[in-house]
Amino acid sequence: MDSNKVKEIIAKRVAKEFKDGNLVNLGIGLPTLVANYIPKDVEVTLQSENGFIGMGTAPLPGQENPNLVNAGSQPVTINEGAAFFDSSISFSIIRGGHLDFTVLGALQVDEKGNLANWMIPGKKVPGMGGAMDLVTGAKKVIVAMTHTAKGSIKIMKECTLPLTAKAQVDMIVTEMGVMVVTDKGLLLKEKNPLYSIEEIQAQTEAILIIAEDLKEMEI
Amino acid sequence: MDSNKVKEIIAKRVAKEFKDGNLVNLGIGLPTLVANYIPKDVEVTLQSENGFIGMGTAPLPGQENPNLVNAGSQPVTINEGAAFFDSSISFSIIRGGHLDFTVLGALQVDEKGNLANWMIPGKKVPGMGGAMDLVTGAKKVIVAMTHTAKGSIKIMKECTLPLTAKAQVDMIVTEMGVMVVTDKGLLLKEKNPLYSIEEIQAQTEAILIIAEDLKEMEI
Amino acid sequence: MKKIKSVEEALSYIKPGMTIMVGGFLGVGSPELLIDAIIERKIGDLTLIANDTSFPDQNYGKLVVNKLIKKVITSHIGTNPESGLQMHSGEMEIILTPQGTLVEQIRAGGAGLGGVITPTGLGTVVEDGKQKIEIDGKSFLVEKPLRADVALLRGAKVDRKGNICYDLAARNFNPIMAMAADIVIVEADEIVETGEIDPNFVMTPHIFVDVIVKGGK
Amino acid sequence: MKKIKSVEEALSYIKPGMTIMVGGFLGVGSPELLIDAIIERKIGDLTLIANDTSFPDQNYGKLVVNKLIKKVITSHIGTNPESGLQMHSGEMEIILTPQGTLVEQIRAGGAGLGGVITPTGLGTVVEDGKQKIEIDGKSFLVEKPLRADVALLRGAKVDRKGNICYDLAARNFNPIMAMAADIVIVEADEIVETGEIDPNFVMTPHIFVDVIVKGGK
Repeated sequence: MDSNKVKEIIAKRVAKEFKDGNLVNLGIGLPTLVANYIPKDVEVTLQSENGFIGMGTAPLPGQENPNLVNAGSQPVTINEGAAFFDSSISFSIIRGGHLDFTVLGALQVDEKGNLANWMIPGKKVPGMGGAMDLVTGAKKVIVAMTHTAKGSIKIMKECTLPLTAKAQVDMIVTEMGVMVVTDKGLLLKEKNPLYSIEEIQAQTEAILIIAEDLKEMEI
Repeated sequence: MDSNKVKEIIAKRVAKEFKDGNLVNLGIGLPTLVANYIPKDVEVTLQSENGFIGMGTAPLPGQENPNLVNAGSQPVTINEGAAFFDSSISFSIIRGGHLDFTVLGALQVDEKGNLANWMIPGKKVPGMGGAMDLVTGAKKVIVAMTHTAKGSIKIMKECTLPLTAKAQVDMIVTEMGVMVVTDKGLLLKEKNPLYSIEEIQAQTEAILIIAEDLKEMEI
Repeated sequence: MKKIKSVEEALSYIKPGMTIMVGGFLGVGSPELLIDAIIERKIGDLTLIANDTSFPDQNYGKLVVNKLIKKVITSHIGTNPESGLQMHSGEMEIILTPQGTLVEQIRAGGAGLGGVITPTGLGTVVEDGKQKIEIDGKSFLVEKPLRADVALLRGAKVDRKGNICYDLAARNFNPIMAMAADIVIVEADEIVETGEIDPNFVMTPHIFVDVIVKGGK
Repeated sequence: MKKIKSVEEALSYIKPGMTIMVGGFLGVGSPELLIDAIIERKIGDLTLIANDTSFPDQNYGKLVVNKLIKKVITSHIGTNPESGLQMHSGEMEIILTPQGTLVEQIRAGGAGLGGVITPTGLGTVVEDGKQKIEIDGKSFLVEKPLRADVALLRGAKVDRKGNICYDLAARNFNPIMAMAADIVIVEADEIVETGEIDPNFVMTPHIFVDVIVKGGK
């Protein structure tokens, strides 16, 4: 599948989770795209962990303000009713359970809801930034990512990379399907009609429990 | 001595401790009077624990603002360069060591620097308000009070009332003298010329150590 | 997301037996209409978290006088003699807490912190029954987070989305309590259109606010 | 109490081997002139406390590239490859800390709290070697307060007394660091007369600020 199409399927599906009035933090990269698919009639407030709520779209060229950027340093705009605050308030919002959703990518995620997305020992150690607080504090944690990393498996029985947080992930959305973390393991609730259950399982280390009312994803 | 004269002696003496640029919190009652005696060439910023710095004098009658009061609910004014903040910042200032002085009254104070000023068991339990934080956090704690309470002794070997804080008092200023808390006990550094050392000691339970260079207070 | 509601609608969130936080410092910066409405409806058995118990005839001080409070967590009751009387008679439980500890406990409740590590109260009755911790050879008290079912705030200027600006010393506990309750109701001296408050100067971001009531000022 | 000083005078407070805090988030809201002056004078062996290590060619990121930093306490180094290289070569020690923990540690340092009790980092390498505490049956990490010898801030509007207003997302760590250092130096985009900033909207009260330097913006 075309990589832009993959991203679109994932972002579109994640956006359906949000309800009117929700406060949401979207991670850098793929999760950022989710903003483009939030239905017009659902009012969602976006938080940027560098210190504001009410983040809008990218500015028109030439209208960038160096003091108005997202947590990835990209210029953004704000919507009416936005508010700025310092980092201690920003993380009080995040850790204090005031965020309805955090959406972020993963290097690995497992059937217990463990998440690894901040370092590969000996290779890449960017640091956790705000990810550990986001995953620990948000009411619902959605991992939004491609199902595999160029074929190598990311949805594990147990993460092998250093964890970002233990047992905090609620839902995994990939281009292949939607999985929910349950006490019994990963429940496949929706699947992409282009793939069979067997094909999805073959790309997944964790054993998928198939929902009785398994639905098809919109693609 | 006239009670107003007593208060004046104490307030005037306390005010001499402040240096240019100091941040000071003055307790309700007698300590409030200290503000009247700060030398014009010494710039002192007053903090009010209900949430601002730059507290000024009482307003002219008719110019009171209900949202501009001190921690004792009395109308005040602000000076140029004042700043308002919430109670968490107010007590970050207080507990974080940003206050140069806190000046407060006492029911009892002892030779170890222990202070009791918030309750009399079975009689009066107003609560500690901000006093415990002030005494714990300020760089220097000055007790400003009449030497006795209508004859009953307040400067003790050891406080018998419930403590506000342990070993935090640095200096005691009364109408009889100025005492400093040292490792060896209370050092009488200045005395009111109207009283003999024996007279002061007679009104004090703690044994006073007399400074070699004992000075006379301005009265 | 229409947040502006009548006092009647706002009061529907407050039930007997609940824990309420009320902003203000000796009644300055406290919601007048909401408190009067609680008294009118006699919603009782409440736990009150507030800096003080104000004065007998003012604001949340009246909740005490009307015997609607079973328990208070506060730093000061000295300005309301009724608090002392009800404490001694056993009608009202009073937990006295240093003011700086109280505001940090509320902040911790709102900020997802497990507690507060403070030197304040060491060597006093405040430490009775509490956990202590040693950090780098120094002792501290561990104080637990505080949260409420409902927080009742007073704002000077509030926009339709719920962004709040406070005025002068009326700010005090309000912005901290805004973070630490399941339902946050603000009584606004003035309600303005969204966009009228400079985003740089919002003191309580709208995401903390559930209900806005127009105050009487 | 004249606080406005030249860059030269301001730099006299910063000595080799000191711990410095620098405000900013990936360099947004960071003092440009002060950083460049440190590099020019080659004041090294510094411990840096900052949210990140910025970019190699930007602001405090250049301190790393110029090898003036022996240790960093930060939440993110991914945007400055030089940080990773110096970490792997052992030239620079890096303490990686979750961003929300980092800002609370700095706040605790400034607010006189003994530490931070947080759930963040539990079950991860972040908890290695750290004290844990159980409160009401739940486990938390205890993280220590952080302070610095000098904090270097960037303000948008600063009055002659030192009251600061920040602009938009340039606020970030600045007001928190303002409380947690022995000497606080702010680089001001604009210096205004005392009284020009509305006392309601001061973001950092002047009592935290020791030195004001006029920025180049």
